[in-house]
Amino acid sequence: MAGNSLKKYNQIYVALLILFIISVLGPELADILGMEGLSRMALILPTAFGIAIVKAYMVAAHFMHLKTEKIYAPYILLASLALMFVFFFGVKIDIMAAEGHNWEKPYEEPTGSAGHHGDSHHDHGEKADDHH
Amino acid sequence: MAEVATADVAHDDHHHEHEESFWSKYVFSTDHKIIGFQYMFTGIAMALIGGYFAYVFRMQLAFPGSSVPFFGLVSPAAYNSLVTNHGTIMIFWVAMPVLIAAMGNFLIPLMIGCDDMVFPRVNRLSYQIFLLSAIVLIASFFVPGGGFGGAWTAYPPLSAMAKYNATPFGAPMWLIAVTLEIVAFLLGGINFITTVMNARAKGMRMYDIPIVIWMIVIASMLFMASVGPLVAGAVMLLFDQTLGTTFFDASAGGDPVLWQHLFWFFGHPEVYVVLLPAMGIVAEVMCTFARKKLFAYKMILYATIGLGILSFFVWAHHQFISGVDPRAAYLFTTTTLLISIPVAIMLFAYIATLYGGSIQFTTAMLFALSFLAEFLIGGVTGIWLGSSGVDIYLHDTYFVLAHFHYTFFPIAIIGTYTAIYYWFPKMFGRKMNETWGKIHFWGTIISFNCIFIPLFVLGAAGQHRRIYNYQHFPDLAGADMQDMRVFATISLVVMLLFQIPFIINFIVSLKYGEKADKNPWKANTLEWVAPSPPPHGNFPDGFPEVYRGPYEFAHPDREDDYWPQNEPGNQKPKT
Amino acid sequence: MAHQIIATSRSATGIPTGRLAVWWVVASEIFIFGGLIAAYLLNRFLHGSWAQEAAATSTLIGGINTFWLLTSSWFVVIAHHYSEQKNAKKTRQFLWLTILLGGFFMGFKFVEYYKEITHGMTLFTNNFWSFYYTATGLHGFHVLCGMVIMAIIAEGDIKNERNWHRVENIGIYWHFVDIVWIFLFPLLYIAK
Amino acid sequence: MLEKLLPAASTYAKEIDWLFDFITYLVGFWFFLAIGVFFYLVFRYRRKPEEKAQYITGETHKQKMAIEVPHYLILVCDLAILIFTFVVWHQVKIDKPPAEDEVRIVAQQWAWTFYHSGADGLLGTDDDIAKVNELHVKADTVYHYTLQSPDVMHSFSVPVFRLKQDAIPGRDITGWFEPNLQGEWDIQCAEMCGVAHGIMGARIFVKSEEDHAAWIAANSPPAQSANLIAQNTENDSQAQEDNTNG
Repeated sequence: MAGNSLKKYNQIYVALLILFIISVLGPELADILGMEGLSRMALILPTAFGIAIVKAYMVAAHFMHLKTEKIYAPYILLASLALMFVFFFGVKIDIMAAEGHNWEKPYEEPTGSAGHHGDSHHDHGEKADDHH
Repeated sequence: MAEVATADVAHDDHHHEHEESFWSKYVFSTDHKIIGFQYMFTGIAMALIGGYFAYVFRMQLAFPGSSVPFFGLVSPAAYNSLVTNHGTIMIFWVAMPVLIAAMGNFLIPLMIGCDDMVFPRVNRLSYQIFLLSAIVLIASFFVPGGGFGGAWTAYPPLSAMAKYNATPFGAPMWLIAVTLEIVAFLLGGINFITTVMNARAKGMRMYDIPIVIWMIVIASMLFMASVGPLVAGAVMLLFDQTLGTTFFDASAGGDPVLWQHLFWFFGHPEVYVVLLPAMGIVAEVMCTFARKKLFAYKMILYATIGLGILSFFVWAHHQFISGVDPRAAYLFTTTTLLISIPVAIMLFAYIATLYGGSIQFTTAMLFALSFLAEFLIGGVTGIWLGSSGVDIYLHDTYFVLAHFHYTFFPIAIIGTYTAIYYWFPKMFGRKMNETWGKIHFWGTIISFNCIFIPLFVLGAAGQHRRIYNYQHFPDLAGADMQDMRVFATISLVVMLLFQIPFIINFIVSLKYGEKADKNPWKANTLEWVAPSPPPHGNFPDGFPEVYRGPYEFAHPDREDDYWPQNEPGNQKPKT
Repeated sequence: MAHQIIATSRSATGIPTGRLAVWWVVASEIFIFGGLIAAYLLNRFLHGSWAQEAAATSTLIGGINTFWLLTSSWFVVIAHHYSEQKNAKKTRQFLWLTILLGGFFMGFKFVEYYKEITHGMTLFTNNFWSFYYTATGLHGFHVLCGMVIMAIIAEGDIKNERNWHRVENIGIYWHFVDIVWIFLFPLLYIAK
Repeated sequence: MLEKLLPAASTYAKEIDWLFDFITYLVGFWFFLAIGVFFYLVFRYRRKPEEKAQYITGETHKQKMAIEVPHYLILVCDLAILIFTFVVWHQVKIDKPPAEDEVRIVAQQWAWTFYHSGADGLLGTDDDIAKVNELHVKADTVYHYTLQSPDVMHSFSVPVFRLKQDAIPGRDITGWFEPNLQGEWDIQCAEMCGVAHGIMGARIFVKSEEDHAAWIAANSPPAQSANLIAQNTENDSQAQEDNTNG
């Protein structure tokens, strides 16, 4: 494993920390600005999940040395991930839907703020997207 | 599971000459052969239990309400528990341990010319967890409320709540047993894959690996890839059962159908997990006794890989009418019918292997040939069920039951017998008696067909599964239908009786069988280079090197009709 | 084990056997966590009200825990760096620092659980919280296992200056656990 | 083929039977071909002392064709099966002809409750007739059913109709059937649903229009009068729903 110097590790670590801070600030900013709907999504998705993917890639590529590992290892891992997507999209039509062709789920979403834990100040008023 | 990360090269200062005690030699051994035998004998013991269950509930179906000899009266709860655990045992505690774990453990290091698995202690741990799982399962029959009776698919909410299934202890214990078994096979599977990837003999290239090893490895990969979501699901279901969470409770926003998806995402690849090792075993035996090179090795290999990949896209065909969205059936019918292509390629290549051969009808060969014939029936009946339109009618009938017994019986039972008759000389250094073997063969095969052909007819007549007494249904209580049930049951009893010659033959041959030399069948693969039985370390004369593919029978350049893989030759045949 | 096994020393793929096995372990863990996360996501998208529940998780503690894990990943890769130089003292030192940070992670986790449970958000409150406790609990279990194995490697192997490759193997596992957390953190804490 | 074993009593039963036969002929052809070749090869190439086995790799193009050609043919057969399967599936499970009558089916451990629409042909009105383990339908009428389960999974299976649909707690599943043969047959539960799954059967009665009307007249709730039927309200249907769901 030539070329894996401490300096490189330190650089990656600092980059990870910066990304981490952005990923926390993004959604918080959305709360502070009181963003709703699409613009909220536009801020949260890239900051929370986009950065998570970048961070995961950096850890995998540099700390786990996947960049210099034999080709088998990344293939194994990518194939695993791909299969999980197969599962997710195969199941989506049933589990992620409140109704489908010739069926519906009569389950009623509990509405209003979840009062049982009394964190009403956290309730930023995003309504449950009602499927009924 | 993280154990694998650390368990590594064995460091030991014991002396080789030191006489080992019974316990360290046979119980706590890390030798792959001993662990293979442990799996095999545990699997056979569990098969006897599963067979006994089949006997009890078939007797109840044939003679409803009367006391079954060696059991007594069969209550509805007992019936449900028997069928559930018959299925569970036969798949998780018979087919998997015998075909993958026992044969994988025994064959992999021998066939790739190595002295052991790469992680012997993980291997031992895997068997110990497996044994624990078997004990938990058996214990679950004796707890208050009895064993779990919610079918081997364990659909919630029935399996999730004691108020529905009435087995407050049986259901969680069943689930824990299955989960432990899965963990055991994950450990074993990682060991198998790593061993074959890394520890092959010098000169053994990709296409020099015997097809059975390929298939065990692909099966291990399929298992690992499919079972993960089920492990997550099992944790969720266990929490539902024991703690009272509501992951699968629709009244609290959960979804019971999620379990079906998690289960069948595992459940369908699982069929191929057990099928592939059996196919591999049959290939080895057929090539040896037909004295033929395996027809289109590469094509079979790629078809197998294609089959493995495709098997992840078909799972919802078990759920066509289970309340999933009907539009999904279009996709899953298509993939299901497509999967007939790789299976057909494999079967055709196997049949083509016979062409131009010189077939010796040993018991092992008879079992291998009957595997093809019986599995063909199992395979083609799958077309009716894969077609969603016909599945509306046939789903959960005896047609389904007969179909998957025509696949699982060849896989689990015929595959196992093929392997045992073929590798018995290597395992124990003696041959089994051929005459008794043939009696066993014909008795088993004929009575097996007599059990399940009537069940196809009953299923097509609309008889559903898991019903303990058909006399409650006027349309199914007719005398001619009952006659078929009685016929199937009698055939089952006959088949079970025909297993007695096998057991006696096995035990007697262990002690008094004809002595076998290194290579009694004149086969090519590396396990026949080792002495019979192989000592600890397998190859006392040094590890073999590989010069050619595993199936060079009747090569024109050679006087002998076989050409062992390790024999240096003047030319290196193309692979 | 009267026999010295040579199987482990072979390497037809070029990847050392131990590391190859760890890759397969990681793959099998991807399936387990992947199944759980897929199940969570499917429910999360269906139930719009879960966004409010997610808002009740403590981003602060989750963030601090992310920091511990990121830093511990950094430490374990430094430990690997020193293990390649066969520097037992430094390797052990960084392994123990990693374990310490894992301990911080677990400690903060318990404080978090305690706060949530006393506020009435238990495993049974609703399915969001069931998923929350199951996912973080399963992850915490992996952290704990990693810590124990790392301690065994530090004291059993590195102290006796043998099996240096195990540092890299446990490191890969530890990074994977870190990556799982990298995804759990936005899923459970910051997306709301 | 199936009709020899049990009658086909709904409109789509014939379609499913036809598909069953179609697959039987196609698959049967391949099966007997394969098994015939198999037994011929086993017999022809049995061991003879004077004959050495041939060396065939199966890797040359010509030899591979021996496998590839049949599998392309199988692919064609698969496509044919697929097309007819889609047609049948679309008819039975996707497409719903307009309803002429309705029935609500509630499956629970371990009985079926059938809510017949009564004289007005509408569900959720006062003249609904609830029957346990008896489903009475009129021949040559398109029925829409709604399938519900309050506890565990069940499966509503009417073999003579070739109809099967699982009932899932937390899902209202709808479908249709049109009986076209008069008689009395079994309904079975086809999904393991607990201890008494084995006795969870019911009977279906398919009757002529006059007989069915007579049955409705005999079974309608007594306090029923014609004008009440006309002004059925949303409240009533709501109340009824709550009663059964709760």
